[in-house]
Amino acid sequence: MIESLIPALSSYARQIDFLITEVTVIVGVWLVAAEALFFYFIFKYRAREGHRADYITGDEPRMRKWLIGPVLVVFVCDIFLIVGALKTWSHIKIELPPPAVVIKVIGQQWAWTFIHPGADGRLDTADDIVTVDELHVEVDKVYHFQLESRDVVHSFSVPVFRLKQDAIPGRTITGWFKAIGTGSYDIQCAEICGLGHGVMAARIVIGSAEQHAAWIDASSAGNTLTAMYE
Amino acid sequence: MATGQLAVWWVVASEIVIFGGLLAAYIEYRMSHVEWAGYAAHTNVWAGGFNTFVLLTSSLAAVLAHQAAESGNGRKAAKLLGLTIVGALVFLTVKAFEWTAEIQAGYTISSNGFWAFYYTAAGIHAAHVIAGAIIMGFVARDALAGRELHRVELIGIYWHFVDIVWIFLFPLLYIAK
Amino acid sequence: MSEQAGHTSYVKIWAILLVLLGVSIAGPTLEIQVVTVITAFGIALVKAYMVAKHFMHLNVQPRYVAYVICTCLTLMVVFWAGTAVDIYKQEGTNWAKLDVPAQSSTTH
Amino acid sequence: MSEATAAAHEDHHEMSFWAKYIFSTDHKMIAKQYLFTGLAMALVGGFFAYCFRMQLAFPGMDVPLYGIVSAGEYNALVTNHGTIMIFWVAMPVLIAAFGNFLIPLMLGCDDMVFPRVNRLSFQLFFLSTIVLLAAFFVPGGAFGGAWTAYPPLSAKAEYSLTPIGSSMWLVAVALEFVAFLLGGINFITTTMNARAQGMKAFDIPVVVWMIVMASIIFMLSVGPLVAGAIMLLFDQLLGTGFYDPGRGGDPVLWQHMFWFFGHPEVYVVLLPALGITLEVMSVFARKKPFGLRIIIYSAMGVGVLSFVVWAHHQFISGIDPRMANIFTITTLLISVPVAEMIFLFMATLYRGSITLSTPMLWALAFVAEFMIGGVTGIYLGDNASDIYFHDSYFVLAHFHYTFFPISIIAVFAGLTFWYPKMFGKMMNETLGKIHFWGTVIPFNLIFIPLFVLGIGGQHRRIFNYQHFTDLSSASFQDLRVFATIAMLVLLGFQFVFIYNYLVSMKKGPAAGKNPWRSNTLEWTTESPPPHGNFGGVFPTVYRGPYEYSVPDRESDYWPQDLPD
Repeated sequence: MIESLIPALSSYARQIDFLITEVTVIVGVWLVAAEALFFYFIFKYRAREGHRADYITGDEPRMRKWLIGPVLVVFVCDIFLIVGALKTWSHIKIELPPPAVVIKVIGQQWAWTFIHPGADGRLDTADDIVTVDELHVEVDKVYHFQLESRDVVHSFSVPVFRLKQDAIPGRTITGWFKAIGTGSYDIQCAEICGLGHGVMAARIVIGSAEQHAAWIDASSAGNTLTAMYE
Repeated sequence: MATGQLAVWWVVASEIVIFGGLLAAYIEYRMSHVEWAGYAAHTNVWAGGFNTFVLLTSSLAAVLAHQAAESGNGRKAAKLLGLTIVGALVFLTVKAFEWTAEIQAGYTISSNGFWAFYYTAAGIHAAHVIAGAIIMGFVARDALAGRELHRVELIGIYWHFVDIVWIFLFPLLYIAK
Repeated sequence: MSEQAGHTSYVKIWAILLVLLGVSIAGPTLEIQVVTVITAFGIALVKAYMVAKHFMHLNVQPRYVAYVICTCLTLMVVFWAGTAVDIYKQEGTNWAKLDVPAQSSTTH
Repeated sequence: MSEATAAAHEDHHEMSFWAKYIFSTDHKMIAKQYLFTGLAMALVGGFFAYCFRMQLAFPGMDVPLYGIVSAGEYNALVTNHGTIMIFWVAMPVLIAAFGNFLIPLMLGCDDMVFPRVNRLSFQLFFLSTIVLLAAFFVPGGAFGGAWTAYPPLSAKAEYSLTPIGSSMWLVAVALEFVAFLLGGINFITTTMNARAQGMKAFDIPVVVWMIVMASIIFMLSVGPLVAGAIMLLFDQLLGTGFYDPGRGGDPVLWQHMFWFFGHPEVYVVLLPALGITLEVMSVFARKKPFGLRIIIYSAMGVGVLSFVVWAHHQFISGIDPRMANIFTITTLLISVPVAEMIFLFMATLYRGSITLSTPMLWALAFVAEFMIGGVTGIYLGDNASDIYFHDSYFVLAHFHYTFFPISIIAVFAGLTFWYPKMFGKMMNETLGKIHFWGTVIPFNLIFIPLFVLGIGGQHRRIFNYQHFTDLSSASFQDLRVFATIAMLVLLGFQFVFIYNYLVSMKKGPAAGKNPWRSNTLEWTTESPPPHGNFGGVFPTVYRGPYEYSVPDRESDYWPQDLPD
């Protein structure tokens, strides 16, 4: 249901979409049933001349089951939902798979700085590639990102990955993703961060192995930004 | 239960969560910053201890005032409340000297986290002491004329609460090093 | 309300409180962590309990007053427990706090 | 307003203007003061919404009555729209106005137990209103860091760029809290100690139960935030570092303090809305609420649970992911008591005799719409799907589907239901129904498109989506325009209500004591009630408030104060 509006390009995006569909089915059934019954009651029991309402308080023995019955079903549904939620959440936010590449993502008013490992594939070396508002990743590789903020709370959100994590000043927060398709998409700041929050847009460029290697070569040659950030 | 009493207890309840939130935050910060123990070493335990003694004594005066009011002795209640007010003034005076000395020594509210909490928590508490003392003045005035004697107990409950808050602030801010 | 709590008994409570105060000040001078914690905070709890019981007459108020107060304290424990993992810990699952000095100069 | 209040005091000794309107300690007058301040603020909040919706639909346009909406102004507008609608509309109208008006009348006493505290409460509230609005006219403009005011953005002027505005916002909110603490203590003690003779716990009308429970929840949850607000104010003004990670502080602490209050706050406004709805439903279905006690116990359950779910607002804001799992469990479990209440509300209609008068339409609309708000909350309480939906327009649409029913639909139900009692006149039913449909239909047309935008990945609080390649697509822009037009329609229909409300005060037919044939005590006195409410003879209560359609009685209602 979501992919019709926005592609699902990370390994866990489909899981989240599936979970959302699951929730939709469960609560959808409840909502439709409840609203239907509600409107049925409204039209069925309209006031009629010379007819008076029944005196029903819910304490009658035959009514007892309706006091608690339905809500027990809700409870069962909750258990079902909780299990699904916790499994997916743990997969995305708690158990990180070992990384092939580690990048740094730094938010500040009002731009994103991305530090990619250079040709040597390691971070914090001379050939790191620093870009602003443009993140380059390679498809089918597990990336870890170390998220930091230089000033206020930002939020690193890649809708096509179904990925979102706030950047908290004073903390390094590690997350992961694995792209499963190529292309170039929006990165948004999802936490209000002041005057320029509305223009704190960045792009993520997911390239095939060749494209990505080519980009590394191109940008390793005399990367002014790198110099600026050292 | 008397309406006034009930209201005061609800006031106390709402105050508990205010100070509770502040102290919960302080304890968490304190536990995560070992270096704060060093800053705390600069507080004046004797001033703090003396103030604790003053507040405990003023509480005694307040509860005796309540007892006097129970037995309808407005004059005595007013006198004892006056004693409590004196306690409040002594407490504030000691605080004033204490803070002056600390600020002169360069420990201001913006020095670091510990001193920020030190001045904030003690400051909010001092504000309650001042408010309590003022209200107590009015209650004492009425009591002297034998009016509104039940209020002696109400202000007493509030005052004991202020006392209890300090009972916790004292070890948290002064003793723990 | 507190006829059973006579004049003398209040003074007695007060005396006990002062003794406890003395202990709570003396305790830490031993420079032993455990002793400090017990004397400082254990005694603070005892003192608070005594003031609440005997001076605020919590013991003769209707039950629900004590319940309300306990609810407030419980809520503060809940608040503390819910926040401690983030505030008091230096690192947790996939996150760590940066050391303060390194961070102190990070304004644009 | 003046005719109305003159009417409210017609059979009462003449008082000076000041004594009557400004320094009155009469709970009915204070209720009206809260009500009209709240409704005025609702217009302000609505105007803000109009400004930023126009900017979103037609970026950069010169908005009529406002002008160009700059990025900074946009942030200030959304921030204060949220703040106003929750703290200056929902709270004062649902709790303070209805609480002040109904509690003494429904309990059968002459006034609140602390009338002067009550007056002080309103005066503080009014002061806070002035401070909040004045912030728009100070250098730097009003605060624009969202109603959650996360530091460091809210703590340092160099980040927020609103040096004075952010402090004024904080002071206004703090004053407002104090006002409601004072009011709440009044509600609780009055209900505990000033009930009419013979009124036992379950003879208290549900709306009073709900308002009192709400006051208690508010009082117990707001503490840490009050402390936190003082700390934040010191960060702003005195240069402390409570929330500054560079100096040993921690921004996440504020988030916890805020949401420890912020989530219970949702139920603080929800419970009174449910109470009002149930009163109206039971009167116009001529039925006793189905499982009355269970409804009240469920409300208590909601109140208790609401204290252990707060961090579901922070799933992705840097809290430990393992805690997120715990809070997901508690959050989804809170759906049980809420669903229970909704079910029992529905069951109340079963075999009833329903009259679709304007108040009843509002009440039924509340239940129908709130269900949508409730189920969409599951997506967000579920931490995994919240990763995607957090801070998107899905969240925005979800909580508008809860807050609009609460603070608009339920409020209209209450206003139209108790209008005869407040002003002694009946409102025009035709205009009332026009206003109803003109409000409820556009409401859905505004927020269903926003659900779609949220699912499409659009984030909140962005003043112009043209900067985002994927979001600037024509189809998305059409949805934004559609929502904005629907909102213009909704705002337009509110003038029908204002006209009906004001004109009926003069021209409406006289209401009489009990136009709805209702049981509760407020309907046993004059409309509007005289000063002192019951003219000296206070009612005695013989039965519960909802004895409708009792078999083998010729009249289908049975007032609480009628001896057997």
